[in-house]
Amino acid sequence: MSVEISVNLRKKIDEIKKKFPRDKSPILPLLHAFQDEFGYISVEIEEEVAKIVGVSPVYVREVSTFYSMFNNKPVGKYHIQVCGNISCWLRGYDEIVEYIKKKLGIEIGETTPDGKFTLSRVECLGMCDQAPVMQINGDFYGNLTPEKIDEILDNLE
Amino acid sequence: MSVKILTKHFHIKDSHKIDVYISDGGYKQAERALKEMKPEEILEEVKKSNLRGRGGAGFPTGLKWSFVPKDTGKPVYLCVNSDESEPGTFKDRHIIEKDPHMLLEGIIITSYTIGAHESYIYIRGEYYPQAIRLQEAIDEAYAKGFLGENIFGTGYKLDVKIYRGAGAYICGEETALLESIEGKKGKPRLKPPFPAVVGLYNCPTVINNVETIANIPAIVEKGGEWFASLGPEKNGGTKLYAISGHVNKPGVYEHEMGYPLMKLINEDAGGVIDGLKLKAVIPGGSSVPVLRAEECDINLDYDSVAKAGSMLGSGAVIVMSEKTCMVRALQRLIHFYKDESCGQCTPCREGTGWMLKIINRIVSGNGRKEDVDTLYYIAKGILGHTVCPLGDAAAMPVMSFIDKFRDEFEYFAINKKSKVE
Amino acid sequence: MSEKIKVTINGKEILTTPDKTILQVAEENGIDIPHYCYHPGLPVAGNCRMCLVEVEGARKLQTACSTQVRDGMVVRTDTPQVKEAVRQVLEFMLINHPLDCPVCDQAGECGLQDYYMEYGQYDPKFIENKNKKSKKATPIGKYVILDQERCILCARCVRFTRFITKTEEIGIFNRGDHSEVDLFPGKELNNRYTGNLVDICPVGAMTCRDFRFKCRVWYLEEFDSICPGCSRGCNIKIYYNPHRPHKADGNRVLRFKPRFNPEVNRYWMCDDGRYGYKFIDENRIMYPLKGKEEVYLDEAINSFVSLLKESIPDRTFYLLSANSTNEELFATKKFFVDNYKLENIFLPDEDIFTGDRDDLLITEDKHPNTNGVKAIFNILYKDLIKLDELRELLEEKSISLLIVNRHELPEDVLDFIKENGIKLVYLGTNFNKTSKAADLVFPISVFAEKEGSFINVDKRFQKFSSRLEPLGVSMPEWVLFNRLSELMEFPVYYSSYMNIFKHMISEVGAFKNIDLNNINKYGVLVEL
Amino acid sequence: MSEVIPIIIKILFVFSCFLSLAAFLTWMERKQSALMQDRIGANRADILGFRAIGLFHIIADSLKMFLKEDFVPRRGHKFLHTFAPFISAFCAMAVFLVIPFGDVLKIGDKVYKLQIADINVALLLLLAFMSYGIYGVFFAGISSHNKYGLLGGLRGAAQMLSYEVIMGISLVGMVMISGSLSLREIVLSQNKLLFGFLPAWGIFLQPLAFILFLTAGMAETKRTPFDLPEGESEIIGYFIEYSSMKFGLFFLTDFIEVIVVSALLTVFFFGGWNIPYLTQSGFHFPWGWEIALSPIVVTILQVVAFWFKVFFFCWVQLAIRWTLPRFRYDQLMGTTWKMLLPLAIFNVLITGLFILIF
Amino acid sequence: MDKKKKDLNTIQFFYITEIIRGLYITSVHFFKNLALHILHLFGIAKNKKAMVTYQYPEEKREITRRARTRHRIMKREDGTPRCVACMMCETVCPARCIYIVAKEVENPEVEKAPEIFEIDLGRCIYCGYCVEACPEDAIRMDTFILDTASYDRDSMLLTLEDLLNHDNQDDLYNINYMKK
Repeated sequence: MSVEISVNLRKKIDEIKKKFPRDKSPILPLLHAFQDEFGYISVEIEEEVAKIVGVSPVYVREVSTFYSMFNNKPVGKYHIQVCGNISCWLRGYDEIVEYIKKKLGIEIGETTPDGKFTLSRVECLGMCDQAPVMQINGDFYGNLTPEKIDEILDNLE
Repeated sequence: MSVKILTKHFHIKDSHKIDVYISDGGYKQAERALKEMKPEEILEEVKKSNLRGRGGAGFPTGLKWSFVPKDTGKPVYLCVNSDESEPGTFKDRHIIEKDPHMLLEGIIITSYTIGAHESYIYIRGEYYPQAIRLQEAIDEAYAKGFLGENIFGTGYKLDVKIYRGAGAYICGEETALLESIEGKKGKPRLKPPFPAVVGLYNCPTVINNVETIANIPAIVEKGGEWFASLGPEKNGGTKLYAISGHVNKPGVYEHEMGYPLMKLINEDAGGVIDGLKLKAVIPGGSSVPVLRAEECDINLDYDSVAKAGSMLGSGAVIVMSEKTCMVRALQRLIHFYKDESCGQCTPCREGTGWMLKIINRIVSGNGRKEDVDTLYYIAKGILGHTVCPLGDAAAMPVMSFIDKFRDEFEYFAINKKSKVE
Repeated sequence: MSEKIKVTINGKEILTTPDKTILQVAEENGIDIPHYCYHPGLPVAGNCRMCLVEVEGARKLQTACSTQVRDGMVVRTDTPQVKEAVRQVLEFMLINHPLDCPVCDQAGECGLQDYYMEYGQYDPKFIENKNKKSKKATPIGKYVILDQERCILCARCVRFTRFITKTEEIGIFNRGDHSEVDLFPGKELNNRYTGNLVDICPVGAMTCRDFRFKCRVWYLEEFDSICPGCSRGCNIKIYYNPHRPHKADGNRVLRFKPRFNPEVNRYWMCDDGRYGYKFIDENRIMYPLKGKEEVYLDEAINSFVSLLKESIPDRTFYLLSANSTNEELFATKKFFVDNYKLENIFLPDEDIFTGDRDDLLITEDKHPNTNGVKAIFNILYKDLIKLDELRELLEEKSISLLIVNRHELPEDVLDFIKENGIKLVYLGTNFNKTSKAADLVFPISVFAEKEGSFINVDKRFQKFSSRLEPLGVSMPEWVLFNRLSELMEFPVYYSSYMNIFKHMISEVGAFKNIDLNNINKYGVLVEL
Repeated sequence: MSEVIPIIIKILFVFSCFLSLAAFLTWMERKQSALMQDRIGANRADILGFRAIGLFHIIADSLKMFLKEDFVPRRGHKFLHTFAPFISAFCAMAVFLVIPFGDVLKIGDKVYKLQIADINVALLLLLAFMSYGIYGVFFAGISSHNKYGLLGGLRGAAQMLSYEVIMGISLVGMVMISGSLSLREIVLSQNKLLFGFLPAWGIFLQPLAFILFLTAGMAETKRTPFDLPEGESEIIGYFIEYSSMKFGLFFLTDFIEVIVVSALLTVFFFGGWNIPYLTQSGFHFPWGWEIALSPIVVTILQVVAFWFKVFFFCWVQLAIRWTLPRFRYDQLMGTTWKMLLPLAIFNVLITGLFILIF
Repeated sequence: MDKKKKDLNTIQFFYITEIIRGLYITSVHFFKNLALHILHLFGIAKNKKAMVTYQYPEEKREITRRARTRHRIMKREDGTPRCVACMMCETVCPARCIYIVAKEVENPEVEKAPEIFEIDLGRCIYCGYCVEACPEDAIRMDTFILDTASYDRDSMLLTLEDLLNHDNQDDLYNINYMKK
């Protein structure tokens, strides 16, 4: 199974290769680009990236499994990442995550059956001043309350 | 009001736009430095300023720059560490969001000083909107000719590139950061050799925190002595204090070095929420030893905090009220370190996992009294035996939490419930 | 690096050179510093943290494997802090290591076991569940089995594939305590040095599929030898099982392992050589055969003598083997060339120049002693005969007696021999088609059963010894020629191996710079 | 011819008696030791489930002896090795030629002495044969090509030679009293009463000689406490390389010697066939009672008495064997030469003195 | 010699009295036992024991539960031997009476099992080291089978099948010993 690379992605790849020409530096940006395109990093993508960078696929897999932001399994359309670190926990992480779990009917690490939401717990997102925080596909949502979560998730739906 | 260096543009609308920045006197210092000053002069100013690294370790910046060997024939790199992942820390985000050009100006001056023609800003992967904003700022600077070939017509060349991380706390460690930029796993390197000699792509490299670099234009503008005069001895300038946790107004506050902790909590942050009593404070990001309420009467500079038995770290103050269960709080922290351990060296890899298993067991009500000692024992086994400081960072909170709140841990282990809840 | 510096380790002053690490200096001076990730043949990683030592002036304990020595450095490896640190690191290593030593093939030569006895935390504190990993005893290549749970992530294997074979198959995936050594999904180890991974793995994470479960390592005994797999002449250790013959179907030799020789193979050897040991015990010719029947040695030798006497030297043909040791070749030369006046003595080119070679160790010539034949018989490569042309040669010279040493003759030659009634004498170690067609077969002992020497592709003269008894009545060739000499009433007689060896190095010109009393353990370069 | 038949009958009788007694002793030794040690002893051999308190072991043993492999050590001396047990057995058996087991048997007008051969130098013959026995032991030891065998043989030879001396000298007293070397005469000399009531047996006349002879006799048989040539727990002795019936002969010799010593004790010190107060016409007790018996009954009683005494001393010897521990070798030799020899000579002197006085 | 030997007094020095004393003791045993045996033959005084020994095959001596008796190999719940062929017992055995040949097992949790596991009872000295050494508690010496005598050496060789042929986990003391 080979990976189909769209024109847009091809352009991005060329850009990255130009920007970071040395060593294996392109691996991370490329993985970001592929994840943006495909939602997760599959084994095929890793091989593709290795081919682009010109290294053994083992390197790419090492990197893609090492960094927590790269999903090695398919995730839902919206990847809800709730910060569970100390500042957010002090400000009520427990209630927030319980509420989301109940609302979506899934546990942490699971995807809703319709493939829309994936819920995961992450470590500090660097938004401690707005704790508790969550990030959905790159966008931050701070000072969460159950009502606010309702609003956010409903808007996504 | 005290002196503002880093936050002086924060109140201006659209402060992140280059036009706003230039109109407020931006890029003047870079231009002056490139045109009028020699690198040695700048280095001298920085050394005089007593500017210490704002990333956490507090290493004198001027000294660090001076380690870069001259005439090796290899390019020199500047890496700006914006992998701000320490729980409780969010000051760099504020700078990038609100004043990215100050950072860029600092980068230009620093690169010029150390002779770098290529600079990387390593920004953590989660800061996606911030990365976009920074990229916009860089593009603006390129358009104005402040970056690229022939800056300010001096013939000096500098490229600034953003490199996005992908979610690894360890990449905040300078050598792990370099590994990450090289496209590898963020596993810290053995030191020596230090990155100032063998760094990115085996070339001499300077790695500085965003806040450190952002201070540079002001130092160049007003001189190192002025900067040094702002704080107590050996602690120059102002500091961004990021306060979070059980306070009414969490956020970033800039003060001179040596600002009293209680004042920060009670005045700037508006006191502990719900009028509760203060229980404990972590004064410098999650990895430093915790302070009990009665120990909090200190000034926030590197040496004073160290004297109190903790560390200023990144200046991220996490406040915990009397309702906080310290066992659960430590569970959060250990979970974090277990999650973020890179797995390279044994004590940290295995020790953090083991500590988490024990504290999870205590919290789930299956604890034994000996477990508290075991936790302490493991932390001691990690401390100082690892490649990078993450091991120490994981061990220190555990040891300090148990040192200072042992009764709470033992109560939980024996009675299977929290003492405060 | 002639510059000498002074280092103090545990109060012992040592003069050394500054290009070394503390660990190397300590090891050279017999001070044991425990380590896992450090391997002298690999780059330093410094991740196991076992080799922590106290360096005076340093704030923290330093890793001995990565810290270079400086002049005046004071190192201690025996302080309570160091001992405590090592003990705790070892304990960390063991908490997720499964307790399946009973099953593990590494048991007995396992770094964890060894160090646990010395530094172990005999009062374990770990009571949690161990981490489970995804691969438990999964084959990852033709010769290697991977057990991730036993892995202590020293990354020796990763570095081996990256820096030695440069095939880069292995990586460490995931992070933290879920890190695991693995191959890329769907790939398998496809280099020719995989056996080394088993050697360098300090624990039982990588074990050998070939050796697996055959025998416990503590039953094995070892002796030094030279690999006969190709003309590289890798230094090896032969592990044999002398006391428990019920294991491994009674085979004596169970594995080869590389032996350090900085001039030849360093720490490594290839899989072809390593797993090419089976001919030592399998399919061996143990007794002389006359026709198809086993006969007493005396009878066979008498028959050989009468064959030699019947045939005149001009009509006798001898095919040399480059598997023979120098001493055997020398005896052959003495017997056939000097005394029997044989001229038709040749070395066939069989599989020399097959093109199968690489930059690390493997050479094209799959015989260990082609250079030995060159040295003793002064044969050049261009003089080699081709086995395909053997038939014409036999016809041309109207040969009546063909003596073959170990070669497999082509079918047409065998047919030709049958048709023309040429007598075929076979000297060899193992049965093959030629031995089955031969009129007279003599059992020759394999290299592991005799003393001798080979000259490798780089003209390095290397001696080897043996601790195995020859199977059956098999014997070194020189012993056979000795017996023949006696019956043929030729003058030369060798009473012992040393006897023939001394005679050889004094008589063969190429060996003139070999000092009898002091043969370097890494071999001697000879001039050809 | 008519001379020969009675002798053959006597030979058959004597030999069947002591050979079956020897065989019986092999069983008795085990049973006796078992009883002394609170065990039950040999009782496993059975015929059709019938065990007969272990008596079948005698048969089983002899069968085993005959059926086992006859073995000569590879570098041993084949002839001597084969010959040695025969010397031993022969010398032991030959002693019975001269031992009187009864007085005389009168059938009609014929009078038969109940003794195979009444030789007037019987004692010398007896001592000579017992000395020849050493050859058997010594040959066995040196022909085995075994260091333990050799050691056993040497020990045996030294021990037997030493005790031979004591044995001879201890009997001199009795010879002096009876004034004859013929055993028959010696027995007859004891057939009277001392002080009117005490039988004039050797034991009363020569108590010291009795002890000396008993000791020397037991040493001659090489049994515990004098079993140094064999010493099961240390060297297994001169017959270590023997198997099958050759070993059997040594084994049997052992018991025959026990019987020989018992017989000699009986003859020399316990009045041989004598029963106190029994004369040819019947019992004549000193206090006046009389029981008249026909001569044939008296003869039978005497023969039975002889064999009973022999049996009793066999029992005593076995009992001593299972009571005492083994001597050390230096103790053994020291006892002979330093204690027993002076005592024996002293005994001869005292006896001489008494004879001179009375 | 640490302890000085007790000097013999004059009477003891002549030895005769001591011999007689010894003979007296042994003779008392002899006659008492002889009498008792004879009485027993007639069924009298059976309660008085004439001997301290046991008539082994008919009578059995009481043994304790911890006695080391013939070996067995424990089974897993699925009936396979618990042994993983680690060769510990084979290594530690001072009599070298254990012969193990290992084989691979499909199940990666087990990995290794004995293909041949033989104990040569003819060589075994019942020292119990194998039980001590076993890390899997696979070999035990608690079958309470004592009568392992045999007419030839081959039948003294216990195979894996023999060793596994037992009632798992049950009270073998009662099954094999007490009920006989």
